[in-house]
Amino acid sequence: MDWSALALSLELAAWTTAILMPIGVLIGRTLARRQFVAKSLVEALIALPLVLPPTVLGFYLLVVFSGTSPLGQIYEMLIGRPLVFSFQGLLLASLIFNLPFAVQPVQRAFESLPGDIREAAWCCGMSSWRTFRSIEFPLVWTGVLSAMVLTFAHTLGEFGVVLMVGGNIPGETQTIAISIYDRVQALQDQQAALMSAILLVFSFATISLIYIINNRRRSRREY
Amino acid sequence: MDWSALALSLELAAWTTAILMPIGVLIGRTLARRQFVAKSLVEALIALPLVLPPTVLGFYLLVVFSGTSPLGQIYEMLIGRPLVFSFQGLLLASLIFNLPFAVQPVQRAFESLPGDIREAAWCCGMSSWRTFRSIEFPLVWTGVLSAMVLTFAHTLGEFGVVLMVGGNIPGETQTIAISIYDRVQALQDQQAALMSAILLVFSFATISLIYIINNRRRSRREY
Amino acid sequence: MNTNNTGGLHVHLEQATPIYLDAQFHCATGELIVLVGPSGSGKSTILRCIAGLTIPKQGLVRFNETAWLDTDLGIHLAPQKRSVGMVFQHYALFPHLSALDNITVVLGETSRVHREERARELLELVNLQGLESRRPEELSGGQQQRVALARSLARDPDVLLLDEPFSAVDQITRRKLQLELARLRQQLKMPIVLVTHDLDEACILADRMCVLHHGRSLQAGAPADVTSRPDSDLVARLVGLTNLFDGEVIDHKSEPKITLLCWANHTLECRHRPEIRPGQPVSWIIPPQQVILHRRDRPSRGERENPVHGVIRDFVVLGGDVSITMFVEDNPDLPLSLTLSSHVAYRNHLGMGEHITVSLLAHGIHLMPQR
Amino acid sequence: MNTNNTGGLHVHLEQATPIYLDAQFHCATGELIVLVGPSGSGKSTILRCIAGLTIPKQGLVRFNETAWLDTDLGIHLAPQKRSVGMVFQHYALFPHLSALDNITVVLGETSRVHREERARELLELVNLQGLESRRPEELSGGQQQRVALARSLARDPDVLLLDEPFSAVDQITRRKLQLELARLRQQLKMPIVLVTHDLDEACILADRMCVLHHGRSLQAGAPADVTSRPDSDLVARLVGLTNLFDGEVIDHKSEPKITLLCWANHTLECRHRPEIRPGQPVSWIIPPQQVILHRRDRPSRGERENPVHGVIRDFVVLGGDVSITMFVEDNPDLPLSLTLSSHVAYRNHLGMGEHITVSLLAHGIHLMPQR
Amino acid sequence: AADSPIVAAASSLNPALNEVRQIFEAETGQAIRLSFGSSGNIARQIIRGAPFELFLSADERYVRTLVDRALTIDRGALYAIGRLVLFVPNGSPVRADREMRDLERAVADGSLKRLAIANPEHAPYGRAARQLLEARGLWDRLGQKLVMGENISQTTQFAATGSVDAAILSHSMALSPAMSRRGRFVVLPEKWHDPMRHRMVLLRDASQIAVAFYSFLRAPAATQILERYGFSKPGAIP
Ligand SMILES: Nc1ncnc2c1ncn2[C@@H]1O[C@H](COP(=O)(O)OP(=O)(O)OP(=O)(O)O)[C@@H](O)[C@H]1O
Ligand SMILES: Nc1ncnc2c1ncn2[C@@H]1O[C@H](COP(=O)(O)OP(=O)(O)OP(=O)(O)O)[C@@H](O)[C@H]1O
Ligand SMILES: [Mg+2]
Ligand SMILES: [Mg+2]
Repeated sequence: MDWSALALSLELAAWTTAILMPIGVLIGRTLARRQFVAKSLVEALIALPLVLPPTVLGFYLLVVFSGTSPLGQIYEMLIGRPLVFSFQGLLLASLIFNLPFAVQPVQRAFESLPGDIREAAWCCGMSSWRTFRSIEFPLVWTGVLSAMVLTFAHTLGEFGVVLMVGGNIPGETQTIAISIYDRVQALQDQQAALMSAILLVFSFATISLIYIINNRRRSRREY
Repeated sequence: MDWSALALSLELAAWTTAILMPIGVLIGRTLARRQFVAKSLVEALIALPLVLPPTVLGFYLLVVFSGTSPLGQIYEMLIGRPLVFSFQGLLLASLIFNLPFAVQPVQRAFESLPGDIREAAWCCGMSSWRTFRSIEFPLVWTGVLSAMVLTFAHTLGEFGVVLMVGGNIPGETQTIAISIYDRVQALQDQQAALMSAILLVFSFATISLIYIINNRRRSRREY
Repeated sequence: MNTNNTGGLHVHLEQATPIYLDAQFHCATGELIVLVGPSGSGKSTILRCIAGLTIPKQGLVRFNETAWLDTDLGIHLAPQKRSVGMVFQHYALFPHLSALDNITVVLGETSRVHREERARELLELVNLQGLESRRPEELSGGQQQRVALARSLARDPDVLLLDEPFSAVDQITRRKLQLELARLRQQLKMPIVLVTHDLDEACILADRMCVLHHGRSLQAGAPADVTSRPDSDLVARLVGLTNLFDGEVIDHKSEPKITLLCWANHTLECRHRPEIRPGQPVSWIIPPQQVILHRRDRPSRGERENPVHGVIRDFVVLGGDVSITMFVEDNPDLPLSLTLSSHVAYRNHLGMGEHITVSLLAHGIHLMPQR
Repeated sequence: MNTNNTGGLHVHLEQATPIYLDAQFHCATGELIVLVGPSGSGKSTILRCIAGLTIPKQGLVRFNETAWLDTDLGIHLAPQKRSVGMVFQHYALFPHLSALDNITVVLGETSRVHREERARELLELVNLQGLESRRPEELSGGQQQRVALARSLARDPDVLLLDEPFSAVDQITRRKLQLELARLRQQLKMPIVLVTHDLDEACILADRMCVLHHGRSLQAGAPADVTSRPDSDLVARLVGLTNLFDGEVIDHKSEPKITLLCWANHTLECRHRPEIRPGQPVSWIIPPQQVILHRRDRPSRGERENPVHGVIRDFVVLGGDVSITMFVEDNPDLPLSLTLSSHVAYRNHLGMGEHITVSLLAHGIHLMPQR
Repeated sequence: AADSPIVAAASSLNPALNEVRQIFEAETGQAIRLSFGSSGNIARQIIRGAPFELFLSADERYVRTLVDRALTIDRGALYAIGRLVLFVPNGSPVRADREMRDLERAVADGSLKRLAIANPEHAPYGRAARQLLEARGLWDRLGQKLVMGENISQTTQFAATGSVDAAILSHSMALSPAMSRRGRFVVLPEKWHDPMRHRMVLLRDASQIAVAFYSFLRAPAATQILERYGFSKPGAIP
């Protein structure tokens, strides 16, 4: 079993989820509240990372991140090391291809919030931030949870983009998904099965734990 | 440009979306309404297809679908041709790995339906089916839409599972994602870019059209 | 749990948790029963039990010959099968449908044209013509409530359950709707259960009134009876009666038939209640209208009866009436209310702090034995 | 759009769409103004404009020296900055928070203990002790409404906006809350705008009353003035006055000062209104309490004034009062209402179909020139 | 070790190269990290700046691309020659023979339903398989009976799961322990396709250890291991 790859995957998934959550809430909330002409187009744009095959998306991201592109050059200038084939590069790619999962459920949750509840908060003198923190966020929480679970699971399983942008470097960019993939490629079925089983059991435990806690909370408070 | 692969992809995505929609609504509704002990576990289980690398998931599906497995044998007996390397096999695989996208947003939408609206429908003598059709479904529609868009887009872009279960047979199981991937692998960058561009433009147009229609409808009716 | 009543709606509910219930009443076909009781006394819960939305631990709900609910026999009909029309306290309109469609959607499988026609009729009934295409959130509170009322009538229900159906509309509209309801009742001959906090409304509309408190039905009867002859001081308070005092029966006389009551150093003559034995502590009430002012300009009839002195401590003009509260013998624990026409008050130069004498008409005094 | 009023809340709103508004009123510090008007007349919309939740096309909302809204100057303060306490018509409680937390969450940044203490105080004020930990959906309608009321007071607002805040509670609780409100008003010295459909409530609580119709403010003034001297027949109807008729002024007399009115073959003596020129068609009203029965048992004062004959067509006992409708000269187009104590009705043997004579007290007749 | 050199290699080398690495590390005490992928992907990643020091390609052409771009130290060296086999899973209606006569028969009489090869568009073993089938006159007759794996490992999995009736695989894959129970194979003659030359090349920033490993791979200790895994020793061709 390749524990370092599992650790790396979890680290990546955790970071991705943690960073995407506020981004998803921000974008989802904006899309739910605002009406603007190009809104449908923005919504469609957000779904696009799903449409390309991951390896192909990875290839284009590789082009965009690499030292020959402006983005890559700026990054290298600021941070002092290349973006591609680094954990940071993986993370950035991961953020991009998980965007649809992070935004959509949150947007829907915000859309189904009754308007008068926010208005009531304002009339009670609650600032926008307090309204968000104490009223809106708890009420859209299940949507955020969906977004988080989808993002987390999808990051664990993704390997096309990761392989391309990260380069399968053990201990640095080799995730558990790639590691299992390597085993399958090498016809090491038993090792692959073992690793898959561990990954599945682990993910199952994590996700069901999240749901159990959430369902507890809701059966206590119904929200 | 490989038009037949694009057509095949669209067919697959359309079928997947069409079949998964009722399934997602059924499962999502049940999970939203019912409280049972193992609910959190079922919810976690549904997210699991995301956790395995697609190729690996595809490998296990290949094992399960192949002529040496009971499922594959039963299918071959009933239908007269093997399940693997056929469109039907692809579709089945596609249904499995898109399940999380089809269920989660719908479940959340059902959860945010106020209970008294259903009760009102019952007290008006509306049957469960009529209540569902005329009241519940229109109200969870945006959730269903999210589910459909995610499923549709993800099916277009997926190639790990599809390649494994489908075997890349032109005209039968070679989707546009595989076709683009092959071009990238063969270092045919221009062709790959062209095909990617067409796929992206096409998907963007389709999805934004869906959203435009939906947003129109909602700005008229707010739902 | 059995009953011999047949016809109409019979309700008997009991449970300890989560909401205490111990309520029983009957509503005959064509009858309108009004449930009154303080906020939180279980009125909405009882309507929900009748509609089948809540299942009590123990209970029987029977309509005509059919048991809708019988926990003993394990019968529990689905809400759809109960043919009730219900106005929810918070309306529960379908938010995605126009006012018109809120109604057409519940009309059976007749043709679209037919359904629309009927829906328009119903909206007209509740004075909403012109607003057919508005969605609930584009309607004012009272307009929403009227859509809910129209919807409850759409399926031609066997039983009508109305949870404060006029609370959000102005008095003119309310009067019109009350008239419509009275008309419908005559026409449709169904049991109607109405929840209201407006006791005037209750008195105008109801054949029977059922008083609830903490989930328990305390008294049921004709509104005039309940409000003039409550069973207990609690019921008296719940139906909003003022002039509620404690006293003690001291004797009964037979010529004329009166009962004598000891109260605050007075001996009052009361309506004859021979069944209350002397020495029994009682609560008693007198309606403000049965408290007669001794006029300065000229004596009026009834001044012999139970004269009481006091000082005016509250003087409120309400329309053409004046509502006066006096402290009997200057005692703030004995506030006594009376109402007068404002012209009478004016001609007698009444005002805050004036000393007055009133008579408590004997036949207006109602005694309630204390437990 | 300018105003010289200083102090208190000044409101002036105008727009044509989507909801027609042409309303203007002022509410001084410590004053309570009540908005009345039929369902859909724009009462909630006006409150929303004051709170800053809706922005009218043209408008001015000023509190003391501060402009909250001035469309001419482009001023539009955010709702959070307006320091209003608002009870929404549909409560708008926070569904995920307990009754207590619905209040603590809006209390500023003081310590948790402090906030809880204050929240408990407020819940006690509205009689909800013991229900602190219930979430809104576990509360009855009236209990929810009271949480909303408590919440609106939590931030010690400068202006209180109450949209039918007592509509879902029983009369006893309502009376208690009305008293609390009256007390708070004295104590806190803020302008209060109250929407209610209960005219009694309006008369008891309000310093001023503003009558709305289709978004337009028709008349504002002391409730007693508005209900006894409405500007027009429309206002009379809107504040629920009966006994509304048409007639024509024929002359004015100077000794005694009275105006003569021609109505249905009668010539009525009315309160002097010299500014109405003879020949002018008018609407007129008389309160039911100013219609005096000619008793059979003995004559009463005022029987000289405007005697009118008719037949009783409606006889409703309400508590200790009787409300009688008679058709003047048997004409069903001229229904005249009067109220009597039930004992008077009883002693005069009144009942359906009886012929009676009444006097219309001259000083009770109010004339309204027609436009 | 986090900063030990990274050697990028074609996926098909996976078990073999790991064994070579272990011996190398045991002999020299120097650590090496292996990163597997498709040769095409690795080439692209090198072009985009991947921190690889040595590239073992399954296909000479990718090495040439890098040489043309001056990303390498030299033109590299051959380290193995690949061989094709015809693999027939248990229970297949086809028998394995060197001349592929039974395969021809099965194609002709329709008893062969599926034949798996690697994708000839980009997988080196796929290209060779196509040349082979063309040489035998089978290519045009197979049509939709051809199932194409992404690379040679996936093609092998098609055969391993019994989803196809026959497969053209690399000798190395067919030799892997997982396959021995699943069917039988014959090594096919080299004359029907271009030689599959596996070339490796040191990249510009290669460290001493990478150079040492490069040399080690050409030493008998390494070539013997590779041969055991089905990779023939390159001849005199440089
Ligand atoms: N889910 C619940 N759990 C516990 N108690 C509840 C729940 N729902 C309602 N209650 C309580 O049950 C009691 C009865 O509620 P119900 O709604 O029937 O009152 P109501 O008579 O309709 O009052 P109102 O006139 O205020 O509408 C209330 O005290 C309420 O707090
Ligand atoms: N979004 C909207 N679009 C168009 N008209 C609206 C909208 N919202 C409300 N209205 C209309 O504006 C009018 C005023 O509504 P408002 O809620 O202010 O009435 P209200 O006086 O509070 O009535 P109620 O006593 O019934 O609550 C109503 O006729 C209503 O139908
Ligand atoms: Mg209720
Ligand atoms: Mg309103």
